[in-house]
Amino acid sequence: MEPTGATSWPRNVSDPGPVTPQEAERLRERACFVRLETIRLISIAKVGHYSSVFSCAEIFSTLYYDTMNIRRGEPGWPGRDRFLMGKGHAAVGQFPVLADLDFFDKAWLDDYTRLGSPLGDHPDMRKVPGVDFSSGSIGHALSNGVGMALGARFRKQDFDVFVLLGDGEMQEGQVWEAALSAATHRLGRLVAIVDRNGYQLDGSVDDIAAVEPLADKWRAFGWVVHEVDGHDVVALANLLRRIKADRTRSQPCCIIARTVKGKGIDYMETEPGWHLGYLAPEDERRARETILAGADAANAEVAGNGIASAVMTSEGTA
Amino acid sequence: MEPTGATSWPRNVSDPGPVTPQEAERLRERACFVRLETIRLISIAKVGHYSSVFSCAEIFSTLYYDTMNIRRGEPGWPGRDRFLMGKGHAAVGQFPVLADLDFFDKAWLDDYTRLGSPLGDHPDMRKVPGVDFSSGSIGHALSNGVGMALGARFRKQDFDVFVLLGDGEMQEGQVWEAALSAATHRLGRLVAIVDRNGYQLDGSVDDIAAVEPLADKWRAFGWVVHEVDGHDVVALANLLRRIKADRTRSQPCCIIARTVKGKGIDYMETEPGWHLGYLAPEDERRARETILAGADAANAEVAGNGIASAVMTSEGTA
Amino acid sequence: MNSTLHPDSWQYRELNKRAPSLSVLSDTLIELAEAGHPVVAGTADLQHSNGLAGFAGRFPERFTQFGISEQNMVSAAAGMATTGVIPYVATFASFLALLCCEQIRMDVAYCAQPVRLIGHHTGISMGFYGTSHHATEDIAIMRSIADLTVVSPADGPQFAAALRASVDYPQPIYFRISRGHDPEVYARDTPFEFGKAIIHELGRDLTIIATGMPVHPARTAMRTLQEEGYSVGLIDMHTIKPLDRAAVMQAAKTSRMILTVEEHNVLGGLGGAVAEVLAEEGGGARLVRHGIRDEFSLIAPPTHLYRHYRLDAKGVEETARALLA
Amino acid sequence: MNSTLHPDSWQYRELNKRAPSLSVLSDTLIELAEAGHPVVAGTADLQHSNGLAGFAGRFPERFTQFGISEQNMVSAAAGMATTGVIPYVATFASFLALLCCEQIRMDVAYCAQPVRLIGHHTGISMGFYGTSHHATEDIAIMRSIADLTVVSPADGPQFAAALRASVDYPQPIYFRISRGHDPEVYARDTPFEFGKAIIHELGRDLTIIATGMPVHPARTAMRTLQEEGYSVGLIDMHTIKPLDRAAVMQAAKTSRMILTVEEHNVLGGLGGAVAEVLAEEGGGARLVRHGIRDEFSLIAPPTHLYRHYRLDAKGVEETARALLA
Ligand SMILES: Cc1ncc(C[n+]2csc(CCOP(=O)(O)OP(=O)(O)O)c2C)c(N)n1
Ligand SMILES: Cc1ncc(C[n+]2csc(CCOP(=O)(O)OP(=O)(O)O)c2C)c(N)n1
Ligand SMILES: [Mg+2]
Ligand SMILES: [Mg+2]
Repeated sequence: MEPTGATSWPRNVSDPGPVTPQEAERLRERACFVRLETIRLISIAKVGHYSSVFSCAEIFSTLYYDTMNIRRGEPGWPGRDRFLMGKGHAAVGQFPVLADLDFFDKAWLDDYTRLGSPLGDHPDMRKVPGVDFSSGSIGHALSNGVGMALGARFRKQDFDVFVLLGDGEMQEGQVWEAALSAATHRLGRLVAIVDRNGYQLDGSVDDIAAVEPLADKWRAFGWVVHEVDGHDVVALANLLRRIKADRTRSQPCCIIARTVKGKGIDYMETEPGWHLGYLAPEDERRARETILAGADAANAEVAGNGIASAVMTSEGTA
Repeated sequence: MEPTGATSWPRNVSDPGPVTPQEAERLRERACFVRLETIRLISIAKVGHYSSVFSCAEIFSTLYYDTMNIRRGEPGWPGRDRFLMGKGHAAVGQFPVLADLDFFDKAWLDDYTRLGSPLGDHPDMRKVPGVDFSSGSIGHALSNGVGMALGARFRKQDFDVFVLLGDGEMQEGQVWEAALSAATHRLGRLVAIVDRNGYQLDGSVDDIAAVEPLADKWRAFGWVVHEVDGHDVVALANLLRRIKADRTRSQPCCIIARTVKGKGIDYMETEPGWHLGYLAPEDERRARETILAGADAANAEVAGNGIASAVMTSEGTA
Repeated sequence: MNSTLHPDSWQYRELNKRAPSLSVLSDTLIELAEAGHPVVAGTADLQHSNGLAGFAGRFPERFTQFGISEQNMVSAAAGMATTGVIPYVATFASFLALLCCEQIRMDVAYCAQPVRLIGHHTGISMGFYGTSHHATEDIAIMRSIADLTVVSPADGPQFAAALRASVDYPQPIYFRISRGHDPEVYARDTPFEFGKAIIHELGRDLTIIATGMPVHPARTAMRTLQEEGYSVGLIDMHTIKPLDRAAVMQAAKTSRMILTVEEHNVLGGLGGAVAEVLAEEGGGARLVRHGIRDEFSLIAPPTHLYRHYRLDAKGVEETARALLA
Repeated sequence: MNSTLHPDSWQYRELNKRAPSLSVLSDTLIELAEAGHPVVAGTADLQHSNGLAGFAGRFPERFTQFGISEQNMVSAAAGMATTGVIPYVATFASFLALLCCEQIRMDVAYCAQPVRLIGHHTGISMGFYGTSHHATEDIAIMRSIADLTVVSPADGPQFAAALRASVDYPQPIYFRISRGHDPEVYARDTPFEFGKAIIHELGRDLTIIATGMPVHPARTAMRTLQEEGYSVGLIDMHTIKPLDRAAVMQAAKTSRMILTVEEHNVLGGLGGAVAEVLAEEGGGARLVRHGIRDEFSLIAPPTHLYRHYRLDAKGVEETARALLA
C-alpha cells in the first residue's frame, strides 16, 4: 500500500522468505535516516544520546520497516505488534521513525524537548502516538511487555511484543523478575532484544558488572536465545522473520544483538563518555557526512560480497 | 570452652577434617531442639511458620553449632561470621538458637510476639542480640550480605557471611542484582544457602515460577554452586567445613540445599497450607513426640549405616 | 487438613476459607467479571491472604500469579491494562506502596493505566510481623503521586462498593485495606462515591475525621462522648485523594476542634492532608492528628497494638476526651 | 575528547570535569576521608552525574560501583555500615527515594544504619528527561519514614557543610540535591546545624519558607518586594525532618502570611510539613503552598521549566506579590 515497506503487512507471515538485496538496502537507508535525524534532533535539544541510538539504529529500522506488523498512520491499530524501549533514552532515534510512519506530524520533531513538546528524552505513551509504553526508568519495560503478552493472550489479540533492552539494563533485578515471569507463563509472543553494545553510562558493562555469560543467563531463565550482529540488517531481518513466522513458539526468546555503541562515528565508538553529548554545528555536519559515506560503503560492500550474514541461533526453535 | 561445640572455634580451620559421628549426633539433636522450640514459641504466638523452620532446622544447627566462627555470649564480637535470613519468617527457629548461645536471656523466648517483645515473626537487629541484620521483606538479605562482605574487605575484617534464602525468594529481582554484584566484586567470603523446599506461600515454587534450572541460574550469574541434602547434617557440615577451610575462594558460592518443607511432621510435609498455621495443645504434644521419635530413628539409622552422605559439588573449588 | 488433627489446629488455607469477610475482594471481582466487565486480577504469592484464590478458582484465565515479584506485577499490570482489561493487583500494602512506589508512579499513574492497586494488611494490622510488614507510610507516599486516587475504605461493604464503583472510574486507584475482618460500619449497598466523604455528623465541640479501619472505633468513641454531653461528630474520609475539601471546611466551620484518626504516621497522611486544607483555608478549628507518632511500631498481636497506640474505641475516646476537657 | 572536534562539542565526562560545582560531593568526601573518617561511597552507574568519579579516583578502595541496581546498592550500603563505615550512596533522586523507598525504610531507617542517601537532580531539574527522571514526591515519601532525617540544601556550600556535619550525626540521612550548578546563597563555611532553620529575616506581611534550590530565587524575590515597601522575610528550611517547628511558629506569630516554596508537589512536602505545624499550633498566619501543583511536569530545558512553574526569582516574586496585593 505504501512504498516504504513499512505497511507491506499483512504479508505471507508463514514464510516471508529471506530478505532481498533491495529490502536490505532499504533497511540500511532507514538506519542511516535514524542516525541523521538523531543528530538533527540533538542539535535542537543541545544534549542527547547519540551513541545509544547509533548502536540500535539497525534494530529500529529492521523492526519498524521489516519485522513488525504495523499500519502506517494508524498508531492505535489494535492488531499492531508492540515495541517497548527498556533503553528509553534512545527515543530520540525512535521519534523520527514514528513520524516517518505518519504516526504523528513530522513538524513535532522540530520542537524536540522544547517546553510543552510531547517529545523528550524518553518515549511517552501519554503524548506520543506510536509509543506503546512510556519508559525512562531502566528495567521496567520487560515487565510491561509481560503484561501486554498476558493481556493479549486473555483478550485473544494477535500480536507480538518486542522489547529493546540495554546491556547495562541487565543489572536491574526487575528484568530478571520479568524474565522468570515470561518463561513461567510461556509467553511465546514476547521477544527481547538486548543491545549488547558493551557500554553503559559509567563505562564498560563488563567492568561494572559480570553480565557475561549473558546467553547462559537468559537460557537459565527459560528463554530461547539467539545471537546476531546487530548492525547486519540482513542477519537481523532474517532472524526476526523466522521468529515471527514461527507460530509454534511456546517460549519467549531473547536476541542478543552484538553492536557497537556510537556505531558510525569513530570517536563515539571509542570514547564511552559519548553516552551523552553534543556536537557543535561544524562537527554535526561532519558527522552527517561520515554517516552518509558509511552507509554508501556498506551497501557497496554487500553488493560486492553478496549476502553473507551469519546468524547464530541456539536451541533452534526459530 | 563450652561443651555445646558452638564455641569450639577458633579451631584448625585450614583442615577441620570430616564430621565425627558424635558431632553429627549433636547437630541432629540441635536440629531437633530447633523444631521443638519452634513448636513451643508458636504455641505462645498462636500462629507461625512451622514448616519454613522445619526445612532449615539442620541448616540452622549446622551453621550455628559447627560451621560458623562465633563466640558464646558475645553476639557483638566483631570477628564473628555473619548469618542473614532472607527468609526472615523462619526467625522463630533462629531465636532459640541465639538464646541457647547466650546471646540473650532465654526468658525472652517466653514472651515471643507479646507487646514490646524484641522477638517477633522476623529477626530484628535493633532489638535482638545475635541478629546480624533485620529482615522480613523477602529479597534484601543477599544485598545486605554483599555490603557486609564489601565492608569487611575494606576494613580488613576476617569473617564469612552466610545468607539463607528461600526458594520462593528466587523470584525477587533484587536477589539477582545482589548475585551479579557479588560475582562482580568477587566476594569469596559470601555464601548463599538456598532452602530448596519446593513450596512458597501460595503453593509449589515450580508451579508459580520456573525457578529451575536453579543451579544453572546461579552459575550463569558467576557463582560456584554446590548441591546437598539439606537434612543430612553430615553432608551439610562437611561441605560447609570444606568451604570455610578453603582460603582461596575467589567467587561467592551458593549451596542449594534440597529440603522438605515441614520436614518431620507428615501432614506438614504434604500440605503446603502449613506455610502458616497453629497446632492446638493436643496436636502440639503429638508433634513433639513425632519429632523426638524421628530424631532417634535418624541417629539409629546413621549408626547402623555409617556415614554415607552424598555431597555433589560442581566446579569443584570447595 | 489432616482429619486426625484437633479442630483448634489450623493451617493457613483452611483458616482463610473459614473467613468470609476476607472474600470481599474476590467476591466482588467475581461479580464484576460475571457482569461482563473486563476485570483481571493478580497477586504476588499472597492469594490466600487477600482471598484472590477464590477469584482464581472461578476465573483461572483472568488470574495471574506473579510469585514473589511485586515490582514485576505492578509493571506488568500496567502493560496488561493497555490491552483493554482492568487489572486488580493485590499484595501487602508495604510491598505494594513502598516496594513498588516507583513502578506505581511511572507505569501506573504517569501512564494513566486503569490499574487498581490493593494494598492489604496495611497500617499495623500485621501485628508481630513487625516493620517490614507494617505500612504506616503508604498514604503519604501514594498521596504524593499525581493522577493517582487514594482510597481507604472503612470496612468490607464500603470496600465492595468502592470496587464496584471502580470499574468505570477514569484514574488509577490505590486501595488501602486492613485485614478483612474488621467490624462493619456500613450496611451492604451503602452508596459510595469517590472523593465524597461520608459526613456522619458534625460536632460543635469536635469533629473526628477518620479513614479506614479507625472509622469504626471513632464512631463508638463519638457515641460515648455524645452520651457524656459533648457535641462530637464524625466524617469518614474514605477518599484521601482527591480530598473532599468541602467536607473538611464544613467541619472547620462547625467545630471548635478537628481530630484526625488514621492507622498511619501522623506525618503526611490523612492528618497532613487535612492540615493542608485548614492552613490554607483557615476556618478557625484547631487540628489534632492522631495516629502513629512518626515511630516504628512495637510488635504484638494486632488488637494489642491497637490498644497500645490508642487506635481502638477506648483509645480514640480518650484522645478525644483529653481535647474536650 | 577527539582533538579534531570543535571546542563547542562536548561529551559527558569531559563536560562534567569542567563543572567544579558538581564536585562538592566528591571533594567533601575526599576531605572527610583524608581527615580519617571511615567514609565510603557508591553509585549506580552515575559517577559522572554526581561527580563521585573524583572520589573514586582518589580512593578507589572506598568506592563501589553498583551498576544499574539501585535497590541492591541501598541494601548493600546498609550491610556495609554494620562493619563500621559510613556509606554515602548517590543516584538520581527518583531512583533513590522512589525506586528504593522500601529498602530505605527497612534496611536503612529501621535498622538505624548510618547510611547517607544522596538523591541528586531532584525536582524537575532533569528538564526534558521527563517524569521518570523527575522527583517531585521524594520529600513526602522520605518524610513519612520514621527515624530518617531529610535535608534539602540550598546550594553547594550548604551541602558541603551538611556533609561535614553528617559524619557524626546519629541518624540515617536523605539528602535532596539539585543539579550541582545552582547559584550560591551562602559563603563557604557558613555554619550548618541539622534541624535548625536559617532565618534570614521575618516579614510582617509575609515570610517565605523555602527549601533547596528555590531558596536563592526566594531571596531575590524577597529583596525586590522589600524594595517595593513590603515587609517580607525568608526562612531557609534546609532540614525538613526533624522540622524546626520553632522557626515556623516564629514566622506564624510575626507574619500575616506564610508562603512555602519548594521544587516538589505541594502535597506532603515542605508545605505539608509547615501546614501540620500551623494547623496544630495555630498562630494566625495564613499559609499558601507554592510548588508543583500535584501534576506531572511538562518537559523542557530546566530553566524553562522553572520559569513555567514559577520557581525562578520572578515566579516566586509574582506569586508572593499576588498574596500581598
Ligand atoms: C533505573 C534507572 N537508573 C539509572 C538510569 C540512568 N541511566 C540512563 S542511561 C544509563 C545507562 C544505560 O546503559 P545501557 O543499558 O547499556 O544502555 P545503552 O548503552 O544502550 O545506552 C543509565 C544508568 C535510568 N535511566 N534508570
Ligand atoms: C517482599 C515480600 N513479599 C512477600 C512476602 C510474604 N511472604 C512471606 S513468606 C512467603 C513465601 C516464602 O517462600 P520461600 O521463599 O520459599 O520460603 P520458605 O518456603 O522457606 O518458607 C511470602 C510470599 C514477604 N515476606 N516479602
Ligand atoms: Mg549499553
Ligand atoms: Mg520455599
